[in-house]
Amino acid sequence: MSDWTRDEMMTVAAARMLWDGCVCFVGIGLPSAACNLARLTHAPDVVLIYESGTVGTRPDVLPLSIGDGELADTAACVIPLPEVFSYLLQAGRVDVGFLGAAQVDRHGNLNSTVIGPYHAPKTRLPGAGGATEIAAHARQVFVMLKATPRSLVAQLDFRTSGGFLEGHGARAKTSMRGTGPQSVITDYGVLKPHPDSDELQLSALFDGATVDAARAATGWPLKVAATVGTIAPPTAVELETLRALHARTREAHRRPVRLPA
Amino acid sequence: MSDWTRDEMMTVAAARMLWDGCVCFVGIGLPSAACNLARLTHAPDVVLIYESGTVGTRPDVLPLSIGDGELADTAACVIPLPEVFSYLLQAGRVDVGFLGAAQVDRHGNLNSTVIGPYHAPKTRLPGAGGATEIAAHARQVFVMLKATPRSLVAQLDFRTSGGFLEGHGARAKTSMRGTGPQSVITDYGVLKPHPDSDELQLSALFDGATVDAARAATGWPLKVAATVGTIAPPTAVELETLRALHARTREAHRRPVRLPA
Amino acid sequence: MTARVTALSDAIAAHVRDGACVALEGFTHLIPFAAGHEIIRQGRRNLHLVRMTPDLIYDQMIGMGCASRLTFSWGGNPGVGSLHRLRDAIEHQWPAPLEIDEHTHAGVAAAYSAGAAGLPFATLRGYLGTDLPSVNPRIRSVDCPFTGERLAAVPAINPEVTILHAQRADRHGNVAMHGIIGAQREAAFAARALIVTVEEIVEELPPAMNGIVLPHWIVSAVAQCPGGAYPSYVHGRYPRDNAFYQRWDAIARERAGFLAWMNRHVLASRDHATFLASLRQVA
Amino acid sequence: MTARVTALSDAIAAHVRDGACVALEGFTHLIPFAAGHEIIRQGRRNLHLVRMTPDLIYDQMIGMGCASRLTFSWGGNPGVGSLHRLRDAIEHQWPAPLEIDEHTHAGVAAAYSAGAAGLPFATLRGYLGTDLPSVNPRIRSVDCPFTGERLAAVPAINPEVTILHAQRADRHGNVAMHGIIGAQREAAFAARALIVTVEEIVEELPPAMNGIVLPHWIVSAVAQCPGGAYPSYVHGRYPRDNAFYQRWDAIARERAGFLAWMNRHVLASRDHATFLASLRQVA
Repeated sequence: MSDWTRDEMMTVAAARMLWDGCVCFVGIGLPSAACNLARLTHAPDVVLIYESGTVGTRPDVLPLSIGDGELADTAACVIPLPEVFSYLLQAGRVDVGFLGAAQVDRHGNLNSTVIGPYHAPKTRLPGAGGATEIAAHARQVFVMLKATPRSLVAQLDFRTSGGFLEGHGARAKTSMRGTGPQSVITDYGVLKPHPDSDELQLSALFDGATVDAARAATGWPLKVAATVGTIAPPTAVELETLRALHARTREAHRRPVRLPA
Repeated sequence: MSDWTRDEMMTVAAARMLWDGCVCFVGIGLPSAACNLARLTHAPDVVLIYESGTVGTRPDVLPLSIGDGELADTAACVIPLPEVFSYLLQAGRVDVGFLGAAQVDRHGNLNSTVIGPYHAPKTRLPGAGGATEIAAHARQVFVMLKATPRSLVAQLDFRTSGGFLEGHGARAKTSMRGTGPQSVITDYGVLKPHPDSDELQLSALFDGATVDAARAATGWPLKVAATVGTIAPPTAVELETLRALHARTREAHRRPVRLPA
Repeated sequence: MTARVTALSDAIAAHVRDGACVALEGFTHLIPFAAGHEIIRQGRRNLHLVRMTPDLIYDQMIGMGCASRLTFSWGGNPGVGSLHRLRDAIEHQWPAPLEIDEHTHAGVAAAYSAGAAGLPFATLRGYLGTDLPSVNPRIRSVDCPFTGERLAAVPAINPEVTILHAQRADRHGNVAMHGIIGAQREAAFAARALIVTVEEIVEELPPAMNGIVLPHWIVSAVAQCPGGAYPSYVHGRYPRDNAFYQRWDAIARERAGFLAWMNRHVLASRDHATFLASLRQVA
Repeated sequence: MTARVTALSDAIAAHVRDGACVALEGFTHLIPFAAGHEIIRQGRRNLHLVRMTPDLIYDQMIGMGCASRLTFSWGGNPGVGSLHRLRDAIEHQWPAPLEIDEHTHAGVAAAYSAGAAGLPFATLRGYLGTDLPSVNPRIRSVDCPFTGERLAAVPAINPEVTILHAQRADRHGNVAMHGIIGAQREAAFAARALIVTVEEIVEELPPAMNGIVLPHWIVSAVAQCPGGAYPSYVHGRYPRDNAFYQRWDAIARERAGFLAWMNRHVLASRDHATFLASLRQVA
């Protein structure tokens, strides 16, 4: 099966990074699809936490928002939101934080706040939400975003969430407790930080993607790791599971809602 | 009916001080009996909070401890103990705090920690529990204790909970938010603070008690208010309700417990 | 104080004054839309709105000119995109300038918790590695008196009025809710006045044990308001209308279309039941 | 990490070392007596015991020489009187000196909460008007960076091991409890290791929604231990044995009588079932 989309490849690649039993703080959108794909394939006991307070949730369809009722119905427990951030995240009990962003820079710092100046924005984005503290405290962070020179940028318009800051060990000198963005999953492949400089470099390409295409889609001069792996294309099981999940989700979200009386 | 005991009179007098709908933080022992008597007589909608987290509880029998199951079964809700102290007490949502103590001084400060020096105690008492913050933050505090020169003392061995501190408005200069001990209910009558000096003075006597007896039972030279009221003896309804409550309680606590298998 | 069971319009008239600091909470679930619409109908101005996730309801209130300040941590249409009215207010000061007091979820959650606890500030390991403190002077620091560590501090949030929606209340004003509860309890305990709309008022709530109950003596007013959280949802009653959230993107994109929709459905409806009926006509 | 379902003796052997900081929590309800007895049987020494309300179980552990330090806020036999073994340790250093770190309930609750939240200290409006700060250097102050107000500060409590008792767990180690819960959740989240004894292990817990669940990945070990909270109680299973609490006053009053009772009932019993059986013989 080779008729997969780049979105599907990204989702599959991200899902593979989760291990069974890992405790994962899930952002909405692509991360949510990846985490649930992992749960439905090789990691049935992954613990999914949404910031709405649903812990250990096992939704049958993907939530449109972070607080859909499906997440509560299938959760091991539903806790108050302040506890999600204090008892789980801040206390260091989350293995993986899964984030999206509008912009990522070469040191894995993220912008989800604003394009243009903060006080005279060109485009106002939603803002931090849970991302700043997820980026600081999850033991490691995975970032997912589609690569363009406007998303992988040399200079963020605003730093919403800290990655490796200025690099070269700067993060380790702060009181951020997690190890930062260990993988950035784009639609051409995966970037990982260089062990010394903390600069994101091309670590693996998706089947069919090229170093040149990766460079063209990156807003800084992208460095390439000594060896660049190739990520195996989605298996039939992965693709079928993901597509069935999306189909169930589409159908559920299309179901007309009767207005309450 | 005049065959009431001093304990009963104390309990009845204390119960009468509560009004219907008032939010009351209940200490164990005499305060617990008084609060429940109020609820079973003139104040059916008094809100009783025990520090175990039982809010709006309506026990059929008095708890031996502050956390008996009866309190949970009959509560409007059971909340975590940290919230009792932060969201309810510290936030200023409690009208009346009802405390006991081993010693009270003339300014309504309380000792429930130690008799003798702290580091070489003659008698080690249980300690503060919730009392320190109840004394600080309940809008007003009622204290119940049996009067002897060893309980109403000129000098506390240890100040567990602040009343009016050194008096003469000292409390108002602190960040304690409540108005302090507005009534000390003893077994001869009720002491109330002088409006200027904050010194506890005899404000009302139980039927049959005398100023001389009150002075003899007090470890400092007890001052007497300009007019000393007389507290009406327990009514038949009050006595019957209280005795029935105690009888139910005795029977319940005598009921043999089958060891779990 | 015992909660008054009252009409929503009376509760808003009595407790929400122009210029007040008001928090409508509910994290995706139990968002008090009916109450927000009533505030719009009553024409409140210069409100300081507080909410972790300004949702469609704040898009509507801001677009209708109710607010002059917003404290928040994530302002979008979840899973759909932007809140166009919020963006228009921030980007183009339409219909009025909007001062923003921007935080992270962890920060607002901690600030509500501090407010609920009667503390003046909250401490958190937060705002690390972010530019937010450079644009928000209300994000400060505090040093641990034991370890010397520097931690972030935010001022407590104590809304003049918090407004929630819940499944049920009894006639005394005790409120019971279940499902995703966000920071609603903290926002409730932090408030000087608390208005709750409910799907149903019952004679007596079942024993709650560890369930979520707001006792009547912290509730200022309760109003029965079936469907009061629509288009968000009420666990066990009705689902979130995801399609409406998607449609809102088009409705709110342009000023004129937004105003026409608000006029037709919110302003022309005397209450939430009429609002829902007006949507039923469209469907 | 996934919780191991194991024997109580193995859990104690694996997680409770001499000198450890250990919190057995449960506020009147769900006090983990069986686990405390097992610690006594295994002869642990120099423990730093933490508990809001040292109950009979700490009276026993202290009297048997397990502890060298105690962090607490109320040390009595509720509704009965003194804990004689605790008093003997404080007043006469028997069987060993006991350093005490004394707080108020509000202070310990806040310290557990800070520990659970990964913060180094807790802020509270506490310890006002009391002599406690003069005898406890761990009670300090912090100034609000917004209002300048001075507030009390206590260091976070992060036990090496927290031990709880609960109604049920499933075979994965998810733990469900209900009824009075004191500061158990905070003590659980604050701990480096968490041991839970339960009345019953079931295949699957029912959906919890807002119920109290400790997820398996914060639980280090679960041990089935019916009656494990006796003589305290388990809501929905067995009541508190108030008469035993009253009898304890006489049992513990003198050293010899205490030791004889502990030898006969705790040390001579290989586990909690045997302990309960030995009490049944007396009754």
